[in-house]
Amino acid sequence: MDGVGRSLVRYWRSALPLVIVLWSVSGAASGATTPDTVTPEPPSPPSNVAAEDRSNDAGGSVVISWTKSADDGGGKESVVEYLVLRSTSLAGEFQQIGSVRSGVAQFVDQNSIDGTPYFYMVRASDGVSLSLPEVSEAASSSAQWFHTGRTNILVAGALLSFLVLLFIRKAKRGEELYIRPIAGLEAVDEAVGRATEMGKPIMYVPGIMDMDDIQTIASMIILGRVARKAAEYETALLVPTSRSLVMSAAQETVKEAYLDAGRPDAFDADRIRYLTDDQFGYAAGVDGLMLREVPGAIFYMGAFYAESLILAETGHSTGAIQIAGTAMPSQLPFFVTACDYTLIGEELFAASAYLSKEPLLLGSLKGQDWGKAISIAILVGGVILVSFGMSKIVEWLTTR
Amino acid sequence: MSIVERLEKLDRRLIFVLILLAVVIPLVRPIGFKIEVSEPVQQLYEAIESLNPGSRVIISCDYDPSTMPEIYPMNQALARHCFSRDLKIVGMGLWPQGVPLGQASMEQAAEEYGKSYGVDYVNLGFKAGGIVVVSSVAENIPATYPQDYAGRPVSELPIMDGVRNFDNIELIISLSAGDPGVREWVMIGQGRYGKTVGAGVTAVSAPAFYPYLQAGQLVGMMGGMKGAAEYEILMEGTGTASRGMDAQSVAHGLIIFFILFANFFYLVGRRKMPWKR
Amino acid sequence: METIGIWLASLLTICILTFLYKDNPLYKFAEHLFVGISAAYWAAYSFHNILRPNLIQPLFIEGDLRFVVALALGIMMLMRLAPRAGWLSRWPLAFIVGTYSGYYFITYLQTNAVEQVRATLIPFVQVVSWRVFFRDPGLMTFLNAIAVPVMVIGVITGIIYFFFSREHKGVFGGLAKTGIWFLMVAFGASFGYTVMARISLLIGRMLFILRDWLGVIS
Amino acid sequence: MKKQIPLLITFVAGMVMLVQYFIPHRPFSEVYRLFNQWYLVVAVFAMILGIGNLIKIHSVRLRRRGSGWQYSIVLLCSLGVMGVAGLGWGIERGGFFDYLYWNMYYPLSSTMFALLAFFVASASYRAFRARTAEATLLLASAILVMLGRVPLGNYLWDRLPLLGDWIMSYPNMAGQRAIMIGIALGVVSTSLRIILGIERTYLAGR
Repeated sequence: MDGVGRSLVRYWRSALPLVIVLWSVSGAASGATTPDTVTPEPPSPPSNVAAEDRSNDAGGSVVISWTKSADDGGGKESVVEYLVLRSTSLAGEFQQIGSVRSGVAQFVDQNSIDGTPYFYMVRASDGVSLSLPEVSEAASSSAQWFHTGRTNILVAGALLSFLVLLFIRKAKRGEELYIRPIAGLEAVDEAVGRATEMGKPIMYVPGIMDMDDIQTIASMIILGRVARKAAEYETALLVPTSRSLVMSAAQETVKEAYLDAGRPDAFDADRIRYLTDDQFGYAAGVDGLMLREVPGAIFYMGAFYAESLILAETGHSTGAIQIAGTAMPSQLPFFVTACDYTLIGEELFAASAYLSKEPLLLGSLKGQDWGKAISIAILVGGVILVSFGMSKIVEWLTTR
Repeated sequence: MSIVERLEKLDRRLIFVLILLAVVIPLVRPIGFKIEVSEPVQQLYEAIESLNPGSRVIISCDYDPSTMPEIYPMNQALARHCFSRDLKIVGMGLWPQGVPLGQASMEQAAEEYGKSYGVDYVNLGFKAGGIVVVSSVAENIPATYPQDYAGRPVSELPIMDGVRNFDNIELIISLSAGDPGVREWVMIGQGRYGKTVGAGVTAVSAPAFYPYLQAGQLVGMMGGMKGAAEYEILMEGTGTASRGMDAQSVAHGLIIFFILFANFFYLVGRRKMPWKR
Repeated sequence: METIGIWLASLLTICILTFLYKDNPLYKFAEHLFVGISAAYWAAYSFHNILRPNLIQPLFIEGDLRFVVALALGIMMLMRLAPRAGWLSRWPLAFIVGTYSGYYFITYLQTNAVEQVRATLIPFVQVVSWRVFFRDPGLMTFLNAIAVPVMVIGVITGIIYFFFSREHKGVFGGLAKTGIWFLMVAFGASFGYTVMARISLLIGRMLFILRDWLGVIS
Repeated sequence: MKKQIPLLITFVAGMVMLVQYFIPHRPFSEVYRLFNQWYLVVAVFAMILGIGNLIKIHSVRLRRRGSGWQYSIVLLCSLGVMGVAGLGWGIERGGFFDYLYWNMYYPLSSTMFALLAFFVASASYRAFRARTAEATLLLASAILVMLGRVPLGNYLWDRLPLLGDWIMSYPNMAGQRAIMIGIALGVVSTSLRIILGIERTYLAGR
């Protein structure tokens, strides 16, 4: 509608008064006859055209809205589109800045200069003739310094950040931060004990992701605990890894654990081996190791994907006790049904914070716990309020 | 070795053969179970039906061939549905492997409904960066995509006339097999710009998006091959998804039988020999 | 050309399926072929869909000097391949990690936390659905009536299970126990859907082999 | 110096994204758009780095005849052929690159994941046990959902699809939402620590 449309509009605007006079005269003169030569009647105009600055933006845009013309979706059903024109003064020359299809009652003018007032005209068109113009009040765009619709996120973000930083500082100062005993960790100790009774080795599978995945880091901390127990009980510890970086980190952790347990001589670096980066190749390699070594206890701690099935199944067939821990939602169902105990999602991180007492982990865990406490309070209080018809809290939480 | 142990030690390759048969036989001899349409799929269908002709729909292909059996039929059904309602499709992909799949679906549907590239549909190709790509598209589409997937300047394509950012887009649909995908489109598209967002996801990720459906962040969703088959029913055509549903039924029946059968012996065994574990 | 393609695809499919028997050279061959092709695929799309339109075009052709910084950061990223200059790659990495951390702080807080809490605030007793249940008692009407209470209790007790500052004992332990039951239903749903997904993928492959390759079915 | 500047970059990039969300006014919106454009370019170089790493590892293994070096030849050749086809003749439909995509990449990628159907089937028989009350509830819910999602369920009992939908829309939704909120709080706190520079593990490994 661009080239042809503009010339059409210019022609109509200049010839409009003449046409109206002719049309009304010819209509009146011809009386009741329905001459087929008369020009088709233009569609009725849209009504209450309003223009206002788009709020909460970087300026430069004005939102124009109107009620659809009577002939759009009703009446003569003749409206094909709406033309939107703009001028800096009522008497000035209106320039077309865009058009929208029928059925739409809004247009956004995206290149207005902030501070300058504009008048917007909207005209319904049936492809041939244009409706009478409807003009809005003056409106000018401006940029806002604060997005009022997002105060709830600002409050929530500031509160959570304050809590996390507060507890990190407390942990750094060595204050005693209570974390409930994690059932999974007792199961870890029991499994190592059971494997020692049966005189079988222990296998620790640290997942298939690299050291930049937070689950692998948590896994290394739990490996330290398992290694210390294995050193005390003098049980062999096998750690097949799928990343070379994870292998070196695991060797570091296990050596340190053996030192802590006073058994540096029992540390054997070749039991901690890198197999392959490939997902299924690694699973096949670990399965082979399981069937050869027949471990008494197997630990799966870290990030796992679809290969968790292959590992847990073979582990189950060797009769070993299996303890798993991962934050991968898609793999948790398989570990829960195939293993004897599973650390679910955040329990993996809680266990590593519980064991390491590392201020960063401990502090953020406590900060997040407070975040959960607040969420529970809002949920309980909110549902009660809403049940009694007071839904102000819902508005506070809504982001616009 | 007791029956329980012998059954448990059954060679896994026998089970592989059983599952293969459970899939192949119904494919060769279809049974023709009836498919029910679930509510999330109906809502997505309604969302497209309610658009005025000429509206623009973003279909973002955030998946790859490994999930084609579930998502490609959705892509085809959506392209046919949009063209049947004279909607314009703006195709793109947050995964590079999704771009040719989106292109193939749109071309196939365009042939059927007489639509032409550059006028009724466009394929803007792939950009790396996931959530950052979505927010760049929200702000300024031509600046983020100066050229389409094959290198043609976007300014030459009529479909992109007057298209500047999300204000000119009526509906966003993400066909996603993981990250980046539906989550990024909901977080930016719906969360910051209030656009209507629909989804077509793999069965693996479907359960995790039900909170988005309930909170109204997603207007509708197709989950897995079953979701695709339901959409094909709504489009009155039996595409590849509905064809696979018989095999899906039989395979599910077999796996449920495995679980019940093995657990029956497991629970019986455990009661008789409590000390075993 | 078409039939060669079909045969090539079918042979590669068989190579991968041999892994079911045991890990073997055929599988390793196909696997490494796959890794090589997907790496080159990413490289080709990186150039055609990103480097040319979003870097070469604005910087070298339109002379928009703001993109010099992006190019510099990009090259510094590649420095990691050079043994000595590896530390340079920390600058672009810091830019990437900083940017998406800024995004995730807001988007996860708004879409996955605040919005989810807001959407759970629904009147506990849905009078309408209870009235429907009493008029026509049945399983489905009952389930629809208890739907909202189930949802609200499930969300609250689910979060309580992941609360680590109080021991799971007494009433609090009971709430956490209820929470784990809801989590188990959610895991059951994920389990069922994941099985469904895996089967669909196999169906897709068998459809290809039976129809496109062997032509057993139409 | 090597650690301070990266931490400063992380802080500036993170704060721009945070502040722009709350303050839409001019300077921040411009910087926000500029950082987005830069991000698209730098993110692609991160991918190219990944490819470069892959080439480096396998060419080293080839030179030193490390274990499985023959497969490294396969990898490097396929990478070369596909790369030259893509960069040289373009990625449009119908080209040689497209041909390799549909006849090599597509079958390899989809069959790789089709393997999982076999593994889930054998695990269903050999590993999934109702060993605890929770595991029993999990398996029961899984069976109900699996039956509800396929026409077979509808054939057995016409209410099964409705029951399956109810489980998905209410109890499952509640459990997923609780997990989602927990993870969201974790991600927000990790992002905060990264932006403020008190979490540096992402720099450590380099």
